[in-house]
Amino acid sequence: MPDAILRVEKISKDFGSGPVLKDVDLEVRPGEILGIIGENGAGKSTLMKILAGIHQPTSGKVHVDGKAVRIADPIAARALKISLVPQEFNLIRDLPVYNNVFLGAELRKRSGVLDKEAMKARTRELLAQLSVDLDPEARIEGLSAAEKQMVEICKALAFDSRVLIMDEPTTMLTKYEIEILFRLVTKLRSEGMTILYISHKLKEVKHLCDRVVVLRDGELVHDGPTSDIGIVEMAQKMVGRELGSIFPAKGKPGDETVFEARGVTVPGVLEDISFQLRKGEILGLAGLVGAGRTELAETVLGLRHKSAGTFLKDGRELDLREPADAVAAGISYLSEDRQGAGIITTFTVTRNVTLVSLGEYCRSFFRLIDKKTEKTKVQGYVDSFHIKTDTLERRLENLSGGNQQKVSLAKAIDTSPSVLIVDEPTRGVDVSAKHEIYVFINELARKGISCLLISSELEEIIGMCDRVLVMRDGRIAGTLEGDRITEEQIMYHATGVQEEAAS
Amino acid sequence: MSATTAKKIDLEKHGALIALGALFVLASVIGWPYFIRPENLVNVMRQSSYTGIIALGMTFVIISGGIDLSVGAVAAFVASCGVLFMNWVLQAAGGNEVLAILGGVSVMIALGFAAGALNGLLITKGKIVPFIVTLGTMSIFRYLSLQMANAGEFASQSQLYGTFGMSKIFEFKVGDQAISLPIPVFTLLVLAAVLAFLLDNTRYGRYLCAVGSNARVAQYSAVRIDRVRFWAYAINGMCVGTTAALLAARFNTVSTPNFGLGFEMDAIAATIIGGTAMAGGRGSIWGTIIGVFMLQIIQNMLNMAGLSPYLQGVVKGIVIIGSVYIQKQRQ
Amino acid sequence: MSATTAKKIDLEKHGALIALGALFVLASVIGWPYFIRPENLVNVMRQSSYTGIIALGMTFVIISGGIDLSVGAVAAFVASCGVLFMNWVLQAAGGNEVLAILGGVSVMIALGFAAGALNGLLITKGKIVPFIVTLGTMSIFRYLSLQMANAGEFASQSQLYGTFGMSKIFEFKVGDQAISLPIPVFTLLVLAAVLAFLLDNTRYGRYLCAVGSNARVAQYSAVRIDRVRFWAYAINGMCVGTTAALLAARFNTVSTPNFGLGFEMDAIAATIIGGTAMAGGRGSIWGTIIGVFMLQIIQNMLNMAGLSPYLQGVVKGIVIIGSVYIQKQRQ
Amino acid sequence: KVYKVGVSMPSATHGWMGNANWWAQRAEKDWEARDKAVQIELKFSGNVNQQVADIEDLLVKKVDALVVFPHDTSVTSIVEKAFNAGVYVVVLDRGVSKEGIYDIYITNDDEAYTRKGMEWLAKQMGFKGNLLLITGIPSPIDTIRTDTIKEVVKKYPNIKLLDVQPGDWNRQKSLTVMENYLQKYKQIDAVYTADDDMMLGAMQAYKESGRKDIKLFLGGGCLKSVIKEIMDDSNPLVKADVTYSPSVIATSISYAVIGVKGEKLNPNVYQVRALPRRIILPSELVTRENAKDFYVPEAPF
Ligand SMILES: Nc1ncnc2c1ncn2[C@@H]1O[C@H](COP(=O)(O)OP(=O)(O)OP(=O)(O)O)[C@@H](O)[C@H]1O
Ligand SMILES: Nc1ncnc2c1ncn2[C@@H]1O[C@H](COP(=O)(O)OP(=O)(O)OP(=O)(O)O)[C@@H](O)[C@H]1O
Ligand SMILES: [Mg+2]
Ligand SMILES: [Mg+2]
Repeated sequence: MPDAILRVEKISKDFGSGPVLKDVDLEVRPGEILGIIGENGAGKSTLMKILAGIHQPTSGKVHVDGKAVRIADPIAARALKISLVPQEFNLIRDLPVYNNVFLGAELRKRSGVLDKEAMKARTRELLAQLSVDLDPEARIEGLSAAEKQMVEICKALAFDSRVLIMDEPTTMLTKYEIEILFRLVTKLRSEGMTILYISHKLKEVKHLCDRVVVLRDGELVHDGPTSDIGIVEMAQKMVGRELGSIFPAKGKPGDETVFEARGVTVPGVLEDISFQLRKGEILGLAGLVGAGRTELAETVLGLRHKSAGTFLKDGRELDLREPADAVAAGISYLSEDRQGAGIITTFTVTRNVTLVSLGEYCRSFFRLIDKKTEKTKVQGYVDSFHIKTDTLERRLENLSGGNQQKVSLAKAIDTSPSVLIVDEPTRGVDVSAKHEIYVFINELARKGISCLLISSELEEIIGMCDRVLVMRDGRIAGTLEGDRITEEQIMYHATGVQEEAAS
Repeated sequence: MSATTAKKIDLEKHGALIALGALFVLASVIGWPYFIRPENLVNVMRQSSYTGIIALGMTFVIISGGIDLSVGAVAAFVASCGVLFMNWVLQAAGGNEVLAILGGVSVMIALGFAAGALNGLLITKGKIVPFIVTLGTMSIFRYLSLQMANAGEFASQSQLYGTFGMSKIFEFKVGDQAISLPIPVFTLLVLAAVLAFLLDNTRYGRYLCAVGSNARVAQYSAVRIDRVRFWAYAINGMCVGTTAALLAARFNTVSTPNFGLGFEMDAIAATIIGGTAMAGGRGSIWGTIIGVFMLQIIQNMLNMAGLSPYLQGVVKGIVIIGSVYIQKQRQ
Repeated sequence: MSATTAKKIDLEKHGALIALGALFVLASVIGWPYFIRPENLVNVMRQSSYTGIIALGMTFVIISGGIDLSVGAVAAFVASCGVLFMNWVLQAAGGNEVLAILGGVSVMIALGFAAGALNGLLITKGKIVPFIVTLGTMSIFRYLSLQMANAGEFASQSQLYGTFGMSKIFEFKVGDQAISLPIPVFTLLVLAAVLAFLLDNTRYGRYLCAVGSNARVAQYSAVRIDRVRFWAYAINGMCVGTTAALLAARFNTVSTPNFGLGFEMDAIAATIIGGTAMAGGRGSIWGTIIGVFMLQIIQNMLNMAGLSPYLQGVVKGIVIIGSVYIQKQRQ
Repeated sequence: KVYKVGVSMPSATHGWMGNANWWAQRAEKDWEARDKAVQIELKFSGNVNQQVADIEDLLVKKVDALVVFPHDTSVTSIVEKAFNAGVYVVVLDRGVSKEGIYDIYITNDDEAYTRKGMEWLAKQMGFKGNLLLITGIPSPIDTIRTDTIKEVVKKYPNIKLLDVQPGDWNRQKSLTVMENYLQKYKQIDAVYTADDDMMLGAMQAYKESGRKDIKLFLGGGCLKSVIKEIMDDSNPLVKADVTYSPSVIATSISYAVIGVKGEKLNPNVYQVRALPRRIILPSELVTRENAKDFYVPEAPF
């Protein structure tokens, strides 16, 4: 067995509110793919950030190639050839894609001047490796969340690194893109790169990784080859208890139509979208990255202006010009872009959860915020979703990614909507929390709330939805119901292979 | 309320309070023995209160992610109009001074609101950056006042108005001295309490921080961001109107070329020293009050120390940087 | 380079250029027949160039997410020191004017750099917000100069320096009139080309945008953000030194109370009008040049139209807002 | 022939300059009404750079005469350029730093302005007591005035100059400074401020303090409200003022008009040249006796 390329010795980390990592020992061997799993808030990202020089450990050492090193900042990590695909987007909105990809590692001509053409060409190459059709000169602002994720991956690959850390790279991606990514990762391994891979999608971990370690409450509780451990066992090790079936039984939606889209068109984005959402129904919306699902949701919210078509709620036409109108009509939306459009990272848990529904807490004569009710309600979410935070007054930037996601979901639900649109609701949450969220959505549906579930995880779509719309290139390519909701059917519609076969 | 508010300050503004405390001690030493005399402290507070009231509104504007350079010019404009109106009422109502003053002050606050609303509309509907809009309206309002007065002054014909500007309330004794709270200081503190309450306990306050922190998230969260921004400028306008009314009463006259001159910089500086982030999203009214007092204490201390004017300027710069440095270290 | 740069402007600054064009047409009409006379246009350019050069540096500072209020005061300070040094060299070197001028100008640029570096250090190492730091140094440098001159002025003893300040290069003919490029305009354009190149084609330029847009992300991407910020202020300081040298030559004297007064606002306004985002991260040197010219054209046009002075102020405010509005609409 | 006269002066940021701006406008109106051959164009500037630009713009418009009330001597080179180009140049007040580049130089007498004031004040104080001084914005003319006051005070060993602080020619700033003085000094006999604007601020602070020790306030520059008080003897604290005439700008404009047309000041009097080269306007002490000669009710201040 070759020597460890990277060794972590008794690393502890405390942010001042209790330990996050406790004496973690870990060896990483050259040329392996190491899976790292654990509950939300277990300390995975924190450990990776220590390796990337973003955080400093409270105690403990890191060895690279057998030598103790101090990774004081990202510059030091870069010198050690460690690169990180972070969990949250680290992109500069004001710079084009290729500059982001090469930020901090610009290619220069001999004169010292930036070699823009070379950077663009290389970016194009990297994007092509990931089969992403993106202009290197595009601005970050206009990209969908999945595209941003791809840019992040390119950024980590752009400079010559030996250790690549990927913190939940696939939460935004559909099966199709994930496969491409896996092919790339395997290829990199064969070229001698070492990869640390964090994910809550245990199947992926099982499929991709050579070895897996489990973190629980900041402690390393398992370390062994993937071949020796099953998915159920992994989940058990993560949460420390047995897990039942992850998806609850589907309910029976009513017949009456609650929400309806008729011929909605947004030039260049959506074309002639029509569908009906029934009472208590969970309607899935599937499709590849860039199919226009998020755009559809944003159009419902009034964030995009349609050139034709109407939305109807309970048979009445809606005039939706801004999100406030949608909320007033009982429609609530959970954004896929957590930090870009979902939560305010500098706000506390409480303030985030009640941001949309604040009016509900201002029922007194003077319209003051009823902070007590607010607190009780938010505490309720924290308990039922197991949001890991020591106090409700913690700023969201100090919460782990999965816990931020739970807050974001709580925020969408807190308006007590009659139509709930959730875009990648379980993005980055661990298996047990996923289960809770599924149960919760299912209960909402049973209570008569209609839900539009946008997800890139086919399993989720299949396990949860009563009916599925599949989108492709801004159009609805097909509707699936009952037994026809299968992976194959969805993929056929999403990629258009079946259509071509039929015609 | 005051108990929880006090706690809030303790928690959030620890650094600012410590800096203020340090400055106070420094001032007591340097300005010995004059600085810590009760009347002097009352003076410092009164001196702070005119720009202080504007700084309160400016805090709202800056939290919303904007800036308002027009405050001084707007003050001059609304004070001019207000005094003219007051004189007109005085004539029309046959010398009823109370009516005239009420009318004049209302006009000033209403016009302040209108000027703020104009800024707000240009920024939200016109989608022009706040710096440019308020730079433009600064020029417009200043020269409108100059035009109206032919660069001269408008004197109020109400004697009572001048008396009101000097009056004090809440007399109490410190040792054998009678100390009382001047009206502007009282107004400053009441307005601060109201705005701090607005910021902490109402929907609008939350939305303001949300818009300043991340306008996109706020928009997705069904916050009508344009409306929130608009009101920040409108509220600031009302604060400017209030200051205009108090300052015009103090002199019982409005000298258009220099009324409110430079207020914008003083108000912005106080706000930033008080810990409000220039980029928006975060800030506190009580912090601003501390900032206002700090700036005035620095000035007062240097005056009391009797330094040469040039040296005063140099020391002032150093103390401003130093106070904020202390504040930073403690946070 | 110029071809690609020109393309850049076309693409990015379309709106700004259209606004400039519209303003130019308006000025030609309103200021008829004086405005479009070649000498007047040369005047406009020269008038723009002093604050223009500072605006270039300010663009870097603002892109980095900062602000510099001290530019005017620093200009006064370095010009004072520079002229004093020049006079000293003139005496020591027995009247060698060229040597004296070279020495004086070098001192000004070096001191400008030092003052900028001081700001940069206080901001990056002291972790104090730029607004406060430069508000402080503004006071410090202004009063230092006043102290040095006892609020008076320093006259240069070199006649040649004054001649240099007014001299022109590149004479060419327009019709039967000889038109030439004044030195400050030449300097402005050369500096703009250099800084635009730096911004667009070097690592530093990219880092500057990255730091201004999102400092945390930049830091995680292994950018030394403190160093990047520091250099923005240092470069701005050198621009201030350059302006100081040109302006002191123009007047051949430095009047400490007035030299550079209000430059900060002019430079910031030009930068923002030119499309640089107040919050940082985005901006362009050529946009700033357009902003500088726009402001000066507005002023010149109103002068040429011969409006009453007060009305000029009102119209100026309206035109500033209007120009930026046009620019916005086209984007 | 139409004579174009360009006028460049600072814009008003305090009362005295407000009056000066008003006088300039009045001269414009009067001359244009009186003489169709005269066209006057006023430019008010906020700083010296703007002023230089204004003068350049006036030169582009080919003015025949130029009246410059400088922010400071930085305008010297542009004034020289105008003079060399044959423009009839009148320079005021703070002046230019080079001789012979103007046709006329008119100024108020800064030294006499404070010397007269201080001598009067000293006499009123009975050559003894505590004196406080509030000066303007630090600048050369302010330095001359302050130095003159100090020089006069030195002659009277029993007058004690307690403190000197700048009030920036601003009423509110001066009020603040006076409030601080009142805290610091328990016995004050007289307060001398560099202009009337600041005196009004200082007096306001004194009134509010309720103290009774100060016997005299002296400002300068003759704001109309102050002159009125002197005239009516309605304020025991204000008994005199010193002229520092804001109408100097109007006088200058008139000289420029007369000069550029090549006329004589008074055709009946023998004059060597058309007009004198240097004119220094005397500063006069204004008391109850002569106050009505200096009262201009139409003036803005
Ligand atoms: N900057 C910080 N300040 C305070 N606490 C922090 C900070 N960053 C992380 N934490 C806390 O550390 C714990 C571990 O967070 P971490 O991000 O490492 O979790 P994670 O395992 O990556 O979870 P997830 O699966 O949700 O991404 C969390 O409880 C979080 O609240
Ligand atoms: N503001 C915008 N300007 C320009 N193009 C945009 C903008 N927003 C999105 N797009 C483009 O529209 C396409 C559809 O994006 P959308 O986010 O709807 O995809 P999606 O189906 O939700 O997929 P996923 O959520 O998996 O990324 C993407 O190619 C994206 O680049
Ligand atoms: Mg994580
Ligand atoms: Mg999507």
